Amino acid sequence: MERTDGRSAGQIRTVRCERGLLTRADGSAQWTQGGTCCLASVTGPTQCYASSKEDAERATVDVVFRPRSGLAGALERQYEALIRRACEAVIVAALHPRALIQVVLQVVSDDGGVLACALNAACAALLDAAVPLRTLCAAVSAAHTEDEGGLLLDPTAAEEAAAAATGTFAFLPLLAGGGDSKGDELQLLSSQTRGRLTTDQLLDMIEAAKQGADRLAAFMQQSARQAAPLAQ
Amino acid sequence: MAAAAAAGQVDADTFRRLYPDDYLRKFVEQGLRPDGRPLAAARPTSIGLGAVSTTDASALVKVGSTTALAGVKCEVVPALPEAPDAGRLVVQVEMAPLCSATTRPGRPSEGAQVLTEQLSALLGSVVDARQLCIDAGKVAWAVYVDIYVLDADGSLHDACLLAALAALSSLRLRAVSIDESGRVQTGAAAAAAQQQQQGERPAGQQERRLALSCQPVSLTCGLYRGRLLADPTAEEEPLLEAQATATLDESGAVLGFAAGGTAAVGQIVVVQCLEAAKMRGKEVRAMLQQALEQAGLAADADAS
Amino acid sequence: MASPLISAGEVQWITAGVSFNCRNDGRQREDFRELSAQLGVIAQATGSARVQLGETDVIVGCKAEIGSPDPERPDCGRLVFGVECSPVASPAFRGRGGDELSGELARALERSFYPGPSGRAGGVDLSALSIVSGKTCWVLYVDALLLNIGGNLHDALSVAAKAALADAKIPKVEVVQGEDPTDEPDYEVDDDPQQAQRLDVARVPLCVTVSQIGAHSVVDLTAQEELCSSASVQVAVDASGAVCGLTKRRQKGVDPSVALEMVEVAQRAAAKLHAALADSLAEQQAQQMSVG
Amino acid sequence: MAALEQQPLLTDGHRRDGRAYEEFRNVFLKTGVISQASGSAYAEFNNTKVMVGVYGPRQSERKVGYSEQGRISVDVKLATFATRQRGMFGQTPEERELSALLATALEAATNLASFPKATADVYVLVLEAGGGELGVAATAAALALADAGIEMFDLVTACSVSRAEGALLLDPTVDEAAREEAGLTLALMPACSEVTQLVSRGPWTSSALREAMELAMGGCAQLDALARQVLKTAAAEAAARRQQEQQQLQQAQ
Repeated sequence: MERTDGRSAGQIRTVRCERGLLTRADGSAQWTQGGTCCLASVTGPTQCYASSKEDAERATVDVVFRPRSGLAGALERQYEALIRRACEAVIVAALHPRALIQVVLQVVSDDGGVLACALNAACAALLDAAVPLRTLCAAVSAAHTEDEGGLLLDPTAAEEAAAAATGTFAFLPLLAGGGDSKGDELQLLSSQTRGRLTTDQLLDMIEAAKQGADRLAAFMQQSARQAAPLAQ
Repeated sequence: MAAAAAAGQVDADTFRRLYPDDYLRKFVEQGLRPDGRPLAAARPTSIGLGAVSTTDASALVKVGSTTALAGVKCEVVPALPEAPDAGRLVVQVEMAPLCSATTRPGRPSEGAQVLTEQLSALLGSVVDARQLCIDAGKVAWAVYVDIYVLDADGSLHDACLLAALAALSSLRLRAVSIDESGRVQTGAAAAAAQQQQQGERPAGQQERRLALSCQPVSLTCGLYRGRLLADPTAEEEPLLEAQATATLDESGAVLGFAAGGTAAVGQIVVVQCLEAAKMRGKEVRAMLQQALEQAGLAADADAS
Repeated sequence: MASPLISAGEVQWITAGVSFNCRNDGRQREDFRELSAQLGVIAQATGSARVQLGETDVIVGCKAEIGSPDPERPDCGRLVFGVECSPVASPAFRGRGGDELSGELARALERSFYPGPSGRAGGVDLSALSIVSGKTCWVLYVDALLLNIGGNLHDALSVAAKAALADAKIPKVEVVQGEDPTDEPDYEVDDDPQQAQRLDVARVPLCVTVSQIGAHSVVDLTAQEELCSSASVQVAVDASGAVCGLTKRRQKGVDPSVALEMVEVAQRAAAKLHAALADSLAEQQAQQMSVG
Repeated sequence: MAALEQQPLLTDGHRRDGRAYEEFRNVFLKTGVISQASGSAYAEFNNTKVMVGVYGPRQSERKVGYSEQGRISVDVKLATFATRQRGMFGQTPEERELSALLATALEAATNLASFPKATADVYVLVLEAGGGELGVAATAAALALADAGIEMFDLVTACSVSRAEGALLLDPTVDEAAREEAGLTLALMPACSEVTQLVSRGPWTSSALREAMELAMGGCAQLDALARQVLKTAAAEAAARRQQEQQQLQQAQ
C-alpha cells in the first residue's frame, strides 16, 4: 500500500540533522523529519537556578517545550515531562551533582510526529553539547488506521488526524559497535498512545516503531561521527 | 552503609527513611511490599458516590491512601459556532496543595497538567460531545469535570480516572426547557414547564443519563529490580526504574499506554502490564457497578 | 510588609506610658490624633477626599461609571473597592510587595460599606444607584492611595472612603427609549452639577481599631505603638453606635470580657470620630455651596 | 425556589432542618486523613465539608526572610464545585481574606517560638460550602496542627452564630446565613478562655453582641469536648497499632 506522499507503510520521512546552529548554547541541533522540524538547544551542566531543583547526587535535567506559536499549555507540559524522563535515562547525571542541564525545544514546523521529532532533536543536541551520555535514544511515532493492517510509521499530520489511534515510542536503540548486545530486547524507554487499539495492534505498533528507531539511531550515530571525526 | 542496619543499630522507621531503596529491596526480595501486599496486587479500593451535594454528580475514590474527588457541574452555555451540534466536556485535574509535601499553592504543577491532558484526551473519546447538544446552534451543555487529588500516595492516574468515570457514570443531565423567548430553565422548573407545553413542539429535553462509549480503567505498574509492582505508592514511585500506565476498556482494547522511566523495558514487561491492567479493570468495573447499584444509579435502573 | 525594628526598651517605654494613660505624643488611651479631611482634592473624580490622621496620609477618589448590576441584586448599584499601596509610602511595596496588604484593606472597606450576605446590613442605600433594574446601574469605583503610613491605616481609610462618598455627586441620568421597544435604550447623562444627586452616607459606619498594649485598650496607634501591640480588634461602628462589623487581627488571643470591653471602647471613640468628621464635612460642603 | 425563599426560617422553635436554635448540625471530625501530610483533619458539619493538611514545620521559603519566631502560613481554597455557582481555579480575594482570618485564629494557640525560622503550612480545601466555613476550617485546622505534633497552648474551636427572625441561631447553614440580619464567627481557645478570632457582619447592639458571643462560646466548648475525644481516640488507636506491630516483630524474631 502506498501513502499519499509515496512512502511505504514502514518508511520514515526524509531525516535531516543539523548541529551547532546556535552559537550561544552549549549544544544545539535541528532535527527535520519531512515537514516536521524541531530546534533543540542544550545549556549546561551549569549552576542550578533554583535551590529547590538542586539534587546533591546528580544533575537536574530541565526541559522546556515551546510550541510553534502561542503559549505552552497542558499538552506541552506533558511533552516536557516525557522528554525530561527520556533525557534523564540517557544522561550520566551522577557526573555533575548539583548542576543543571537545560534542554529547550522549539517547534519550527509541525506536520505530525512532533513529539518524536523533538525527542530526537533533544538527543542530537545533547550529543552536540558533549554531555556524557550512556547511550542514544530515538523516538518514532506511529498511527493505526482502520484499513487492513493499516500501520503507518512516522505519520504526517493528515495521517494522524485520520487515524484511529496514534502513539509515540522512544527506545534505547541497538547501536552499531555497541558493547552489550541485547539483540532481541525491545528496550522501550517511553511510550504515549491515544485512541483505541487491541493489545496485538499495540504490540505490533511498538515492534514496528522499534525497527524505525534503530534506523534513526544509526543515522544519528553516523551524523555524530561525521560532525566529530576526531572522536574516532 | 547498611552495615549499621545489619547490626540492628537502627529501628525500622529510621532505616526506611535513610535507605529507602534497601528497605524496599528487602521486601521485594521476599515477594512482598512494605504495606504487606503481594507484588502484583493493587491496594484496597473504594468508591463513594454523591459525596458533594452542590454538584450534579460526584465521586470520592480511594485506592489505598491515594484519594481523588471528582465533582461534575453542568451549565447551559451558548453553542460554539465551530461545533453547533455539540456541547463541551471540560476536564481539569487539580492537585490541591494539601495532597503532598511537594505541591504548593499557585500555578498548577506539572503533574496536575499532565494528568489533565491525559484524562481530557481519554474522557473526550468516551463521551460523545454531540449528546450534550440541547438546541443545535443555540444552547448546549458544558459538563465540567473537576478532579481534586486530596492525598497523593502514588498511581494518581488510576484514582483520578476512576473518580471521573464513577462521577460521569452516575451523572443525570437535568431536564431542560426553552420557552418562546429563549429563556432556558433546568431541573424541576423545566420538568414542570414541559408538562404544561405538552403537545407543542418539545423544546428542551427530559432528564437523562450521559452515554459513555466504554468504561476505561487504568493500572499503573512499576519496574523495580526486574520485578513488576502493581499500583505503586508514593514511597515506591521514586525508586522505580520504569513506570507504565495502561488504560483498557471492558472489551480489552487499549485506550492508552503511557510509559516512562530511567530504564528501558522489554516486550514481556509491556505484555505483563497490559495483562495486569485487564485483570484490574474487571475487578474495578464490578466495584463501580456495585456502587452505582447501591446508589440506585446503575445503567439498567432507568428501564425499571 | 517588612516590619520596622523596635527595641525592647522602646516597647517597655511605650507600654509603661500607656499604663499611665499618657502616650508618647501626650494623648490619652482613647484619644485620636488630629484628623483633617479635605474634600474635592481630585478635580476629575466624582468625589474625593484626602485624610490625614497624624502622620498617616491617604487619598480616596471615587469615579462613577454606568455598568451592569450584580445579577443577585438587580435593583442595586455596585461599589468596587481598590487600595493601592504605593512604594511612596514604604519601600516594601515595590513590585508586588503591597498586594497582600492592599487586598486586606480593600476587603475591609468593602465589608464596612457593602451589605452582608443577607443584603440587609450596610451603610449605603445602593438602590439609589440603580438606573434600569437588572440592566444598568451606577458602578462607583472607590480607589484609595496610601501616601504615608503612620499607623492606624484602617481607620484613616474608612474615614477617607466615607468622606469621598459624601463628596460624590452622581450625575442625573435619563433613559431615552428609541422607537422600537426592543432597541437598547440610550442613556443621557446630565452634566449640570446642580442636578447631580448626593449619596446618603449618614449610615455608613467608621472603622475604629482598638488594640491591647500591656493590659489596656488603646485607639489610633502610631506606627511605633503598633509594634508593641499583640492583639487588636477592628470595629465598624455606625453613627447610632451599633456595631456593624468586627474583625480580630494580630497574633494573640484575648479574654472574651476584654474583647467586649474593646468593642465598648471602639463605640465611645467612634462617636467622637463620627462627630469630628460630620463637622468637617458640613463645614466644607457649606463652603462649596457658597463658592458654587 | 422562589416559594422556599419566602418561607420563614423558623417555625415552632425549630429550624428548617429540624434543629433547635442552639443545636449544631451533625458534626464529624477525624484526624490523620492524608497519608502524605505531617498532620491532617477532616471536618463535616452536614453539608459543610472541609479538609485540612498541615506540612512542616519546614524551612521557610527564602523570600520571606529570617524570623526568630515560627510562622503559620494558611492557604484556603474552595473546590470549584463547593458552591452552587461554579467557582474558579486560582484564589479569589474572599479566599485570601479567609486565609488571613484563619491564620489569626490559629497563631494565638500555636507555640511559634518552638519552630524558629520554619513555617508550618496549613492548607485548607473546602469540598462543599454549606455555611460557616471559617469556623469549621478553624476547628479542623487546629486538630490538624495537633495531629502534626506541633506544640500548642490549647486547641482552637470555632463556630458561627446568626441573628435571624429575632432569634440567635447557632451554627447557621448557608441558607440561614444568607438571610441573617447579623452574624458572627468566634474562635476560642476553650481551656484558657481566650478569643483568637472574632468576625462579625451586620449591626449588633452591645447586649445582643454579648449574648451572641456567649452562645458561640458555649458552642465552642461543645466542639472542644468532641475534638479532644477525637484526638484521644486517635492516640489510643496509634498506640494500639504500635503495640501490635511490636508483638508481631517479637513473634517473628
